[in-house]
Amino acid sequence: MPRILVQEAPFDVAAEMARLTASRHDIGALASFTGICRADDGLAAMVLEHYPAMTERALTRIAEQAMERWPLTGCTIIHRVGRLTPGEPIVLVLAASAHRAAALEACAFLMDWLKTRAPFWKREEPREGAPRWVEARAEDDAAAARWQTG
Amino acid sequence: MPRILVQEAPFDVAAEMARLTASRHDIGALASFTGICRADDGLAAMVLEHYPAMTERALTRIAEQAMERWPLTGCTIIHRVGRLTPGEPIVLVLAASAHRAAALEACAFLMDWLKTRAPFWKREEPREGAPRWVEARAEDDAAAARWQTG
Amino acid sequence: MKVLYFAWLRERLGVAEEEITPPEGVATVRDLIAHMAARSPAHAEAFAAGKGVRCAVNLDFATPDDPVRPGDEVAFFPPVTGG
Amino acid sequence: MKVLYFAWLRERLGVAEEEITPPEGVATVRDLIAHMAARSPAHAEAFAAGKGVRCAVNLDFATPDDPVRPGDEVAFFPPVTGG
Repeated sequence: MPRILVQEAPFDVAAEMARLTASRHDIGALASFTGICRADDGLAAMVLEHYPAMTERALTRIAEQAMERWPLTGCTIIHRVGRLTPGEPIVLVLAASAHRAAALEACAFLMDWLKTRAPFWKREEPREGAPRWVEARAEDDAAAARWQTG
Repeated sequence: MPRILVQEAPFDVAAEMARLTASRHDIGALASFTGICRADDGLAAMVLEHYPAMTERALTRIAEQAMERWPLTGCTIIHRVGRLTPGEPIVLVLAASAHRAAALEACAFLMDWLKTRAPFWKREEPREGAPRWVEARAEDDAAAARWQTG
Repeated sequence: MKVLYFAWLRERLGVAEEEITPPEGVATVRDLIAHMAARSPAHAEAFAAGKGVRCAVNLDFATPDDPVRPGDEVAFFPPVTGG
Repeated sequence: MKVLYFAWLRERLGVAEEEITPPEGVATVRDLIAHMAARSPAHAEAFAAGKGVRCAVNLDFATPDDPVRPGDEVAFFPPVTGG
């Protein structure tokens, strides 16, 4: 069962890693990705909106896809919502497996699909001027497309 | 400058992550890989031998290669040596960048090159019977070969 | 049928949620978008082709050909930008 | 010339380090391996073709064609298995 959390609070990467690997001796590889709020172009804050009823369901599907495609012993997705300032972590993805290729590829897959298949929207609040909604990027669609099967 | 450590002691993943990202607002992506000792085939312990005079130099070269190939804001390699029991972490690789593709690819590259270009040798101590030296795996050579240029 | 809006759609329309009863001919997401666009000038602008509005029906992403039925929860939103 | 051994080479040869003075004709790693193999039956076995012995000269991985010179530190070892 993947561990899926959507929360305003920060997350504890070390505790999440320990949770995936604790008291197991069949895990040889643990890959993680942390997405962090950058201060591009005078950004003061980033506000993350989501579709509460749908978010956990969408993230669970993405994680289940990863567990079907790679022999993972476990995976975790934690996505924050609300107002985040530069330097703050936004998202954490963990994938554990016996071998490194599975863990690393699953981690990249989880991020690529999360970027294009989970109902989150970012609004940037610049230090000066009006807030603006972040536009989806073609690179993210291209990154997600490489995992398409059939 | 990459951070390179070869040590018997365990490492603190959260502290290493904080070290790479502290007081910076230009990092959007932090990828990590932790290699862990598995208990395959009744393994009691794994002993990691290395070539002390050469190890740090080899790891620094690998990290510098990663920093040349991807726009990283920093990277870290910590490799343990000595006697490790199942469940214990062996190696930590971190790569930080503005964007996720660079961080994730660099992390995979660092592990693939470390597996084939750093002077470490593993000896397995089974619960019963004689210790045996781990043999290099063709998959590791193949994984490393995908990063060859020219 | 409950219709939800997120991100700039919610802001432009000034509502997060509407309860609507589409006419009988509305059988797909595509039909529903055409129906929604006719509700007001603000709707027309928000649902204009080229805006790239995306849809979920009953909490799953939906394509223009997917069916919609009375009682469904339908959400409209821009392309997602999480992660 | 200082020669170091690691992993099973060290174990089979029973030494971690030897000081040697190769004859004049030994100019490359390939030459040196042939010279080493002639030192003893244990060396012959350890350096036999097919064992896949690898080499570093002055702390850099070296290929059979790389030069060796008096004063170099040369290490022999199996393919690496770290990570």
